[in-house]
Amino acid sequence: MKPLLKTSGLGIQFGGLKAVDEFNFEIGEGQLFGLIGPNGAGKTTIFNLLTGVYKPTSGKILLDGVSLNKKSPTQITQMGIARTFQNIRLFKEMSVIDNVKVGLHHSHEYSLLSSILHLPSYFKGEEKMDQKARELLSVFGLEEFADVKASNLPYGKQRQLEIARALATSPKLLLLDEPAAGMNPTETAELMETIALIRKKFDISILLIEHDMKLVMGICEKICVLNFGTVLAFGSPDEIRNNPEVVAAYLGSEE
Amino acid sequence: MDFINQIINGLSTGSMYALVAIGYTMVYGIGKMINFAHGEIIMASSYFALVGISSLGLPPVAAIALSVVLTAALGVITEKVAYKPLRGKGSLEVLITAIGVSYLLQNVFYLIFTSSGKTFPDIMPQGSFHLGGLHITYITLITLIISGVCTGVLLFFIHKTKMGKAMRAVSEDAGAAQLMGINVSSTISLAFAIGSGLGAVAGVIYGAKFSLINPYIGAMLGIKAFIAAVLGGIGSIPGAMVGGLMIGVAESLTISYISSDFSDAIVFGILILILLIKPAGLFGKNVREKV
Amino acid sequence: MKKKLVKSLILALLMAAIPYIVLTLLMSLGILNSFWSGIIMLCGINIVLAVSLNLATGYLGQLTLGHAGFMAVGAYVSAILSIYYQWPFLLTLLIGALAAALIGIVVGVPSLRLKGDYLCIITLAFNEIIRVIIVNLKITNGSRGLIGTPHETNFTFVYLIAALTIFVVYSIVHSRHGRAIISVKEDETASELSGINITYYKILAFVISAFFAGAAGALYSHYIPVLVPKYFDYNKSVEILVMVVLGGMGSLPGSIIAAIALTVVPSLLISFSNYRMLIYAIVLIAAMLLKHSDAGIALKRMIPFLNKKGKEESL
Amino acid sequence: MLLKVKDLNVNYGVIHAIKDVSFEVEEGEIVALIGANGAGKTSTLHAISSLISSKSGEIIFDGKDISKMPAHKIVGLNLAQVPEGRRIFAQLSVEDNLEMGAFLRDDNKIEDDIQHIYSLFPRLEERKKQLAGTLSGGEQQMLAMGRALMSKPKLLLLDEPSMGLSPILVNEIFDIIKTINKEEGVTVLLVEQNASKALKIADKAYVLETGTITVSGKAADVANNSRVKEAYLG
Amino acid sequence: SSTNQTKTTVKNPIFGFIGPLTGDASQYGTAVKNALELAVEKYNKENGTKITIKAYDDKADATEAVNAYNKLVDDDNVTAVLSPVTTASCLAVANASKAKSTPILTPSGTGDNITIDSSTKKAYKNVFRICTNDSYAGTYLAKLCNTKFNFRKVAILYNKELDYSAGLDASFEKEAKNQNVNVVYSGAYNANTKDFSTFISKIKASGCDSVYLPDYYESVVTITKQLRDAGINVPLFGGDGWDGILGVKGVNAKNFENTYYVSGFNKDATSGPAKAFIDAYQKKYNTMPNMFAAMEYDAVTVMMKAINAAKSTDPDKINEQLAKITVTNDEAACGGFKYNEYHDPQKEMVTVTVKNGKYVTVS
Ligand SMILES: Nc1ncnc2c1ncn2[C@@H]1O[C@H](COP(=O)(O)OP(=O)(O)OP(=O)(O)O)[C@@H](O)[C@H]1O
Ligand SMILES: Nc1ncnc2c1ncn2[C@@H]1O[C@H](COP(=O)(O)OP(=O)(O)OP(=O)(O)O)[C@@H](O)[C@H]1O
Ligand SMILES: [Mg+2]
Ligand SMILES: [Mg+2]
Repeated sequence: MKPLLKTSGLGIQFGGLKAVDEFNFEIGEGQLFGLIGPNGAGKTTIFNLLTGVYKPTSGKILLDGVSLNKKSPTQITQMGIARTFQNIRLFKEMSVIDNVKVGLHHSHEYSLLSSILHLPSYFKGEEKMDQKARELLSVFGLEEFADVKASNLPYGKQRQLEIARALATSPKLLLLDEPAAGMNPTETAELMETIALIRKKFDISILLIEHDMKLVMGICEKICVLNFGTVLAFGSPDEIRNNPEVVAAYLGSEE
Repeated sequence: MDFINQIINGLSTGSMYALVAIGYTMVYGIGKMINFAHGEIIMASSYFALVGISSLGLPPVAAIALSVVLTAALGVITEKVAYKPLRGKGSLEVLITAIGVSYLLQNVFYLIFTSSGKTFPDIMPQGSFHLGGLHITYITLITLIISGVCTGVLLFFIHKTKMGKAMRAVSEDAGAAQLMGINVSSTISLAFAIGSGLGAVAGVIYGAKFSLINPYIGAMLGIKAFIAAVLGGIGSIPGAMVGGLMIGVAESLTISYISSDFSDAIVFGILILILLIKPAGLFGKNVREKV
Repeated sequence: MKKKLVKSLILALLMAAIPYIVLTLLMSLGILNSFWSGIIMLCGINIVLAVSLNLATGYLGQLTLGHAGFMAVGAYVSAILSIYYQWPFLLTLLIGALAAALIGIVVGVPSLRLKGDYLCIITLAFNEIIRVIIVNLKITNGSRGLIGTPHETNFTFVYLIAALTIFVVYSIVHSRHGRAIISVKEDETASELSGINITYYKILAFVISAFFAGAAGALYSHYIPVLVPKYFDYNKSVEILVMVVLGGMGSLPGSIIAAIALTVVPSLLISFSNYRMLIYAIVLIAAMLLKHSDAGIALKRMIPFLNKKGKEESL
Repeated sequence: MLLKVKDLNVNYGVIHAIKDVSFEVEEGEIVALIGANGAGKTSTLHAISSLISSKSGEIIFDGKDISKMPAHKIVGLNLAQVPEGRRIFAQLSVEDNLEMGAFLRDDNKIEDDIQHIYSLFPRLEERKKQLAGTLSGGEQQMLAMGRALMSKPKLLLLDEPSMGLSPILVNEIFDIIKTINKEEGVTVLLVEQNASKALKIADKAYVLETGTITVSGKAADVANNSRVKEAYLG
Repeated sequence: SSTNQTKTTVKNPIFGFIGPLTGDASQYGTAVKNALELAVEKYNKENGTKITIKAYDDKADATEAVNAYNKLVDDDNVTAVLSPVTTASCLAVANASKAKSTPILTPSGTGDNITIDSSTKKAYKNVFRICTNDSYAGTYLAKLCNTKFNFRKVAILYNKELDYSAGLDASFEKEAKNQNVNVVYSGAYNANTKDFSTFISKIKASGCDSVYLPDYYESVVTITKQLRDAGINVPLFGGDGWDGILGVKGVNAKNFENTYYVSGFNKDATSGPAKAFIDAYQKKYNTMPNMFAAMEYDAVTVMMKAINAAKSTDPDKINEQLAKITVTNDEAACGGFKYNEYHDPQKEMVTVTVKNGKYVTVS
């Protein structure tokens, strides 16, 4: 299996606090990885580092062998990493379908001039984007909401829309930050299916932060446990479940 | 020596800007709105003091106190009538209403007092004293002392008292503040009252310093002070103080050593440079939004 | 879909032609006298200003208080070219607009680092710097005013440029570029992380916005016999911003209506002599308060083309 | 009866989010309110605390009708809420946040109570000078609970306190809720997505679906209801 | 406006007014409008005419002035426009009036080019003024420095954002060279400058024997106070903008001992039309009129004289009469004059000083 993303010695410091330290990690093509750990362990911070929102104070990030250290978030997204956010960040006042179209922006180019002059490339481009966006929405059963203002969607649908928008950027690697937060068990079960489906259909790798162990243990092939910014454990769901350190720091003993 | 004199000149004007800037900053902090009418509220305070002294024959201290009270009330009324109905509708919407209020105040005072300047009585000791080779007017000294004291008291209030902290809490999340039992409406009114009251102090200083007031003096004073507030990091009280002093000194120094023709352009240029280096102003906490 | 778009395009052209024909007729028949034609010209110029500012402030979401600065650049550059070099009007208009666009880049750059009120102050500062430079230049005749600009601006030019501005901004907004611009306003981080080059789009929106402000300036300078720098101070910028906000951020019909209303109302108030600005202030405050009152919102619902979001809101 | 809600209705413009909802909370109880996303749980809590005004119906707390009372006065009756999404004061330090929780108190026990909160949440003590906005999600949740407890509430409304917390913390939070309830005598109205855990600690439960209460009863009975099992317990 | 053409005396002309009635220049506009109303009232009473006034606010903005002008001409059919008040408005209205040729007579537009059509370099046939222009006053003062005051080292402080001030400065500096008068310091402040301490330090260092302050009296009061506070006691002087300086309520007249200004209007007049005007104005408005008000008062006299000579309200005929009019000292509060080819009045200026808190005319 070819490695897709590789970090070595990755770290970032906020003031005196080493939020992430010596983080070494590799994810292969098509893999579904889980990233778990106590609150404040640095999981979201790692997502921020991978997507260029924060600049690392040490270490390297390589995507397909290309360094991401000096790249802007925009470039990184265009190179193939997409993400969702722990606190939903949709374009609230835009319609559902427009949210997805923003994600499609980079892959469906027609010039500014052709949109002003209404050249054929404008009509063609818009038509293609519309088609593609509807396709993506249908994956999540969001088609019927296409023209609804994003902020008017129920919470669970908003999370799905965020994933659809991320997918629209045609990523090689999708980062999901607590996609099941605020969902009830039924919705979570649906989400699990969707994630599995996405992975197959779009043939991408997924890195997932989640506190819902049913979901993590249910679909991840490998899990990385983070504690105080460093890797505490690494392994298959079963290995992680039975790792006493992880139990002590994170899982707790299920009664 | 001339250099130091120029700095003192600048500090004196700057401390007046600072007092006005603090009003902007307080209101901004709590209402997330630029109270564009703040300059006009200060203009009003000058007239209040003038009427107190000239028409009612009050002694200066009483007239100043009257002006502070009336101005604070004016600030609170403005908030209740014009801004409160728009709360939560976006800061730009309130900005426009504030512009309307500033026109309104200008014209009300214009219709009452006409646009020709009124001379402000000399309520502060006139003249100047020498200190080493320095030449300092009493007004300069008094201005500096008053604004220093006001800022100090205000800082203590905001950071050390419960009401002050409540004010900061409201400025962050009014809904959550209500859940603490904080009365949001009265807290906002308090911020307007304090901001306007401090402005009244500046208004009286303005009158004493420049002796002539008209209904339009608030506009430029307001803009300069607004710039000072932003330069210092809007929302930050020490920032407003430092920003005000810096604008004053920068003005004074560019006029005397660079060019009087381009002084405004140069001061604005400095402002742009500083903000490009420190995008949240000098004292603004550049908290990266947590993604 | 394409057919639908073409159809609506033709419809739009028709819609644009009708008021032009009607107004031209009324003016040539003398039903609209020179007072009203003068106001109609100013309405047109203000529409260009408001619609172009709406792109930067309403759609891109960057609070700018320096639009009059761009206007000044366009006005003076085109006037100087006309006076000293006798270049044809439309050429000076184009160059004036381009010069303003160039300044737009300079002003746009800070927007990459600064947000909200900080940007607002910076643009205000640029506005003042431009004005101070004009006051101090010889070629502009400083505060004494530049005179001798040929009176070239007529209703047709004003109408054409206003229609062009509306059309261009509308086209941009309804394309992938417009979506990118709006997404920057909605959430910069999410926009960046959806692959939008926010640097490019911020600058782009500023440049286009400045370009048309420059064009408006050129129209103005060839309309009014004397150009004084004072006209372009921050009060003018405020006035344009008021149009955009009153009309509704990111609403083109709103900007157009507000530009017309805020040109006509003060002009009608001139006979109130010294009560005029007082009345204007009250009207402005009342309009803002009414706009957000229940009655105002209900009223807006009844006007069909101001209510395009109806469907979206009903969920 | 500590809290009695009768025929509550909430509207957001044209949206009728809460329809004739009635329920009761007895002193000393933990009452769970569960339901899917968008069912109206948060709206119900906001209506009780008067954070939204567009409502009708009766809300009786401690014998007083509070339905028309402004939000800040309700807190004075010892009814506190930990809002959804925490809403801590990001620019204030952890310590100042706790102090704000005691805004309406003027006794001299405040300092002791802060120490008490630190003993419940040691992580907060470590970070007491840090700006609350830079805390991690879980840390913020602890702070929000601590802050609400500082007002010495008789009734505590909790809106999804376990959201976004690690499993160990979820257990901890539920333990803390139990502790607060049992040892400090605070009555709790708990809104939760994590229905199985909520039902375990609750005495009574209500299920809210698209703005109406569909199931109610003893927590154990609700947990055994087949529809509830299927939809909320997975 | 054609109804009266056959009559010998025109009974009911309509006079238009455009000027700042709101905003920071409104004090000038208001004073001029007051004088217009006073003059028309008096004229109607004395001559049995029914002159009416249409007045519009222009906020001292050229754009608004053109709108107001269009309204006056199209909607109100005015016979003549006795304004605008401010220079930029005059420039704009003069140009906009080319097509209509309605007579325009401004009391206070002092800018040099108001009456001149920039495309032909000749005077507009319908634009006239009562006041002298900026160059006239600046040049006049420079000559006085040499011939009367013997000021050799002059420091200047002017308002670069005010066309009037910049104009007076430019013409003074130009003429000073010819008059052997040295400008030892020249500082320019902004319209909103209130704190002049920086400039004052420079003036102190310049070793000047006098300070030239070509601005309107409001700024002059502020500057003078600060100059005197700083211990600068050399003579100060300025142009007609100083007019009204002691009328500022509560002004410290002591500061104005040893100051001079030139004016087209003698406020000390003890007889003649100036006195009559001052008395009437004070009676009606309870305040001292300024120079521009007096000029507007004359404008009514001058315009009616031209209309009567033309025996018609036909604009071209009135314009013709205006161009060749001769106004005597007995007719005008601000002195008699004739127009030169640029429609600028040629008249004597009065030099005024302040002694013991009172205006005194220097002969
Ligand atoms: N911008 C910042 N400035 C200062 N400290 C920060 C910043 N961002 C994160 N931190 C700190 O870094 C640590 C890791 O935060 P992070 O958000 O990555 O946690 P997390 O693992 O995602 O936790 P959770 O599961 O609760 O979301 C926390 O202690 C947090 O307070
Ligand atoms: N401010 C608002 N404006 C308009 N509609 C709203 C608003 N707040 C909530 N709603 C709507 O009211 C309904 C109930 O929302 P509420 O937040 O109370 O649900 P909830 O049960 O707390 O859901 P969640 O589990 O997502 O927190 C939803 O349909 C929601 O979209
Ligand atoms: Mg996280
Ligand atoms: Mg909720």
